[in-house]
Amino acid sequence: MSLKAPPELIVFQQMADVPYNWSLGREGSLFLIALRDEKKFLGIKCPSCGKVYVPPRKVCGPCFTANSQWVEVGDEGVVTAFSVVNYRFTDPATGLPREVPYTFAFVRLDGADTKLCHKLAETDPARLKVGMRVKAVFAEQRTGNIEKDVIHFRAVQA
Amino acid sequence: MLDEVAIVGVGQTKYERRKIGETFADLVFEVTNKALEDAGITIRDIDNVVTVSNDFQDGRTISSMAVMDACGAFGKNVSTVEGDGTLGALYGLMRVLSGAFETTLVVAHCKCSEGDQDLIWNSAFDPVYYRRLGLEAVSASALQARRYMDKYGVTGEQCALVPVKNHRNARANPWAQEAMDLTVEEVMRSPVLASPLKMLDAAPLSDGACAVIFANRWKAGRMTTKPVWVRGVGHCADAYYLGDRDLAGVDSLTGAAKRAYGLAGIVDPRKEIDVVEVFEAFGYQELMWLEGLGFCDPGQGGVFTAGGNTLMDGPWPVNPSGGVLSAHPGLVAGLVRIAEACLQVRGDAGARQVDGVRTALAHGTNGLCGQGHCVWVLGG
Amino acid sequence: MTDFQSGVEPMVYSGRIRMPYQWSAGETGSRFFTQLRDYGRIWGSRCRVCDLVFVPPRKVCGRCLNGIGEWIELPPAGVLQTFTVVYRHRPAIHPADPPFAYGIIRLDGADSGLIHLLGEIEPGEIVSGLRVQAVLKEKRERRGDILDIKYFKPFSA
Amino acid sequence: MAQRVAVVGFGQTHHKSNRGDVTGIELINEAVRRALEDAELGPGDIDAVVIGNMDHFENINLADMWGVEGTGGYLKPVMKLTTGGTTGTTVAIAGYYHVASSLFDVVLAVGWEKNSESDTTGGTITAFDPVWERFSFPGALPGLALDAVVYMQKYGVTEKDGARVAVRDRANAARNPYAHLRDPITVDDVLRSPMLSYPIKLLDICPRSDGAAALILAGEEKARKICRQPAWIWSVSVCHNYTYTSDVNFGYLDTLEQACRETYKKAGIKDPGKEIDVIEMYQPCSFAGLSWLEAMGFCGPGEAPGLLWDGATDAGGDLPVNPSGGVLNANPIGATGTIRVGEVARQIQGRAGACQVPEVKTGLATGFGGCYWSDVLLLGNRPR
Repeated sequence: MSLKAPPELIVFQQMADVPYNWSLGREGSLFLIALRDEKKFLGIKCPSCGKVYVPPRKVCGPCFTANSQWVEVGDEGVVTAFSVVNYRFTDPATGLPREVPYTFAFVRLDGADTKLCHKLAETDPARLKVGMRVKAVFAEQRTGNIEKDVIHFRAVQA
Repeated sequence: MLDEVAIVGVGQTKYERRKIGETFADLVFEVTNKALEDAGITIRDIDNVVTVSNDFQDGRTISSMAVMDACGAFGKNVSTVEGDGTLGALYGLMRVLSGAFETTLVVAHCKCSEGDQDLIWNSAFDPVYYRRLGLEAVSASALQARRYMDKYGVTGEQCALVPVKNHRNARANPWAQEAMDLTVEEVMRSPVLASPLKMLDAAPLSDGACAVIFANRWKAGRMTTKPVWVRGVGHCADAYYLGDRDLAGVDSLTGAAKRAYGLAGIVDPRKEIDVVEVFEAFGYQELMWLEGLGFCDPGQGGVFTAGGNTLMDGPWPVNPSGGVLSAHPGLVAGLVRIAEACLQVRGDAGARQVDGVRTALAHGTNGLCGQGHCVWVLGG
Repeated sequence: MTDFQSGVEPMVYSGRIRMPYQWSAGETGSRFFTQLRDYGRIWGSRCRVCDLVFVPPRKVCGRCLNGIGEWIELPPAGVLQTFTVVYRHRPAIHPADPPFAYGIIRLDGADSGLIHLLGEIEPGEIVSGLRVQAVLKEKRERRGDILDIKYFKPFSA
Repeated sequence: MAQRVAVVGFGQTHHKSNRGDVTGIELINEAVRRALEDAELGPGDIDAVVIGNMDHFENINLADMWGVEGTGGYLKPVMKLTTGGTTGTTVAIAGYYHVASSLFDVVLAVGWEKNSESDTTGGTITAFDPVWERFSFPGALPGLALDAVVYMQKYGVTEKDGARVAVRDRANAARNPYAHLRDPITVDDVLRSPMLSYPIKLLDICPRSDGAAALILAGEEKARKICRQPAWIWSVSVCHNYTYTSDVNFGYLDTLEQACRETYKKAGIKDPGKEIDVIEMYQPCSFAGLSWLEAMGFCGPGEAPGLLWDGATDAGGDLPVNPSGGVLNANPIGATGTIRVGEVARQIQGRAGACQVPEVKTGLATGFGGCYWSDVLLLGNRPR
């Protein structure tokens, strides 16, 4: 033993950055094509229990049945839960802090049984409530991307 | 392990370079249904599920979350192994052996085309000491290949016999990705990736999924007339740092094989095993793994292979499916070896069937340069 | 199954996982790296139970799980155990343009090999068993990481 | 042939916000060596190793292979499992099946995490769907907040009720030398702490910790030789139903209810409130300590605050919850579930030191994570 305690701790820093190309599958693709080309939301229905999934997926988990029928759902719906996000954190898609505040919400579109995750235009908690009706605000230029083709959902005046 | 747990169904996708039309969940749903159909049962007959996936390959922490509905796990006991598919299968087997479950579905998925393999494999190197050197799986395997060839005098031509044989075998396998006729000269002339490894020494990148269903004796008897019994299984890990190991050695494979053979009551694998499916991501690995499995002495893998012993019509056909060199869907590849060994024992391997298979061996590896291994012995 | 959606153009979402990480080298690793950076010395550690000298050094022996208290300074020279010349071009991770070489070097007195780059040698001249020595970066360029060693080159007395 | 399984050893690190003095491998090794010392075993006595963590918290691929240096898995069978927040209980359960299958007799199960090495919220977000959820999903906090809000509105539960849970757990943590947070707090301290996501305030939520924990599990014959009082595993269940966060039924953790129901049934438990003596639950925020007790069947809907204020869940009460101080006071994510199992085992063995509660014959450990998934293990002082 001929060394003293180290004068410092060495810490290695790295920005890990791994690109991915995630396939959307036939269901996800068809949904996004309809959103991009026709500003329409599609749901996919389980032939067994009748549940309408938005966003779409191939399998109804509880039934273990392939969803097989497309239905058009509304571009309006109900906020089932929300949270105004004020705290800072790293967005793992960019490695940078995500811009806050923003409102994260689960929206059940009219005619759907499951909820879509998206953002709300309003960030004042006093003007938000569970059960409020909201409508999608579409981007002018759409590319088949749920984040960007729908800018956010905004409140519908009763 | 005599007639305790059997494989009663298997399912595979076609392995392809880019399955862009399908999500992970779609692939899992496909093979789950195929395996259920193969076993002649429905999802209601399955009482628990083990999924296999890798968070780096999927670009997703908790990569199994994406497939919970597609593997039929809703309402069932389910868990996830991150490692080669042979290890997921082992956990599925344990759950049946414990008496807690009767029928386990094991399903593995991976789409090597969706991520960047070099970045993903670089992340397996220690971030403190070695990651900055930029090592990845090809360079690391090249260090192993060089050491193996130098230590024992194995030649590049002997290693090249493996891709020649396996791509030729793949012509009889409808699921394989790269079936072709090659010559040793073509392998030797292919571009060098990292010496001594050349393009045609290496496995392609594949997307795919595989499912295997295990059942206890009672259930197996009711499900199928052709149960394939698990006779023995063993797994083992070597030291992590590549510099701590003699990379030409196969200590952990010897350990895994010893355990599997012990459980299966196998004294001499050369006399008792009829067909072998190994996880060879590079040609040289098949030679090394045959040494570790006891089919030849250390350093003799090249001579053994050059002697025609591992050809389809040889005494110990190795990788009649075409092996991992013909389709490499990442950590699915080990589970594919089990599925293929199972089909061989059943006599259901179609054009790639080896005559008179009573006992088959399946092998998977985990980590870099065969740090970990898992060995299965299956019998009719 | 119905083909009610055949002919759909399959879409792919191109994204990334981009996250900052910070890994501490811990006290043992920090000793190794500060000694390398400040004095250009390479230290290993010896497990007295297994009688093995490890480089990089360990706080605990991975074989017997006993703590390792003994540090051993190793000469910056040893024998090349194996090597590869890399011809693939992956600038996102590789530290040099191809062709460049990696080797595993067993430093004199060590029982484990150190992975590093090889330099000052033509690819065709590299052979296993070659005696090599470490070439360090200039002191002012050393930052306390493994690349403070530039590479290993053929030994010259 | 199947065999009964017991926990015969447990070791954990002193959990802290940053263990920069060690690498992940060295951190794992601290817990492993403590578990071996606890069971008075050497590395040669271990037949197999099970390990788990969450990959994108440390960005180490194949951490089982890397971790061989710390676990003592050299030339041993090693397997990695990962299921997100439930990883710690998943490895314990996998260790259980390793032994129960009779393929192995003595198994080491290790959970670990170095949360100081990344942004925990960013890492958590990578667990969710990259296309449909990741761009808007803001981490674990809002989901827990939604869960709490629905429950509070339904039963008139208040922020003060949540605060009382946090105060109880901190008082317990003060007696646990391994806990990350140990300074006692008051209800007022909790109520005055910064609001993060209504109703969750800083002192209502778990910290992010560096830590590791290791269990040693053994088959019946070995267990009796290794220790005088093994902690027998009676039954285990998991429920991982959901694929997307939007599938979750916020306000009621139905996966926990299902997993508990199965666990009790397998072990022949009819009245969990009377038959279970201690609970260590994966309680990521104070409010979960109320509604989840109801999901576990310890009281009726809306009755948990009553139990709490009566002192029943305090260390000296009839139904002590989190005598170790729980997750609110140490949360090295991949290890968190493993610690729950280890703490219950210690209680059953009567070796929980200052955290010991009287007369523990049975105890329940839970895991939480993934997409509102639940794991449950029931342990007892006799084989069953």
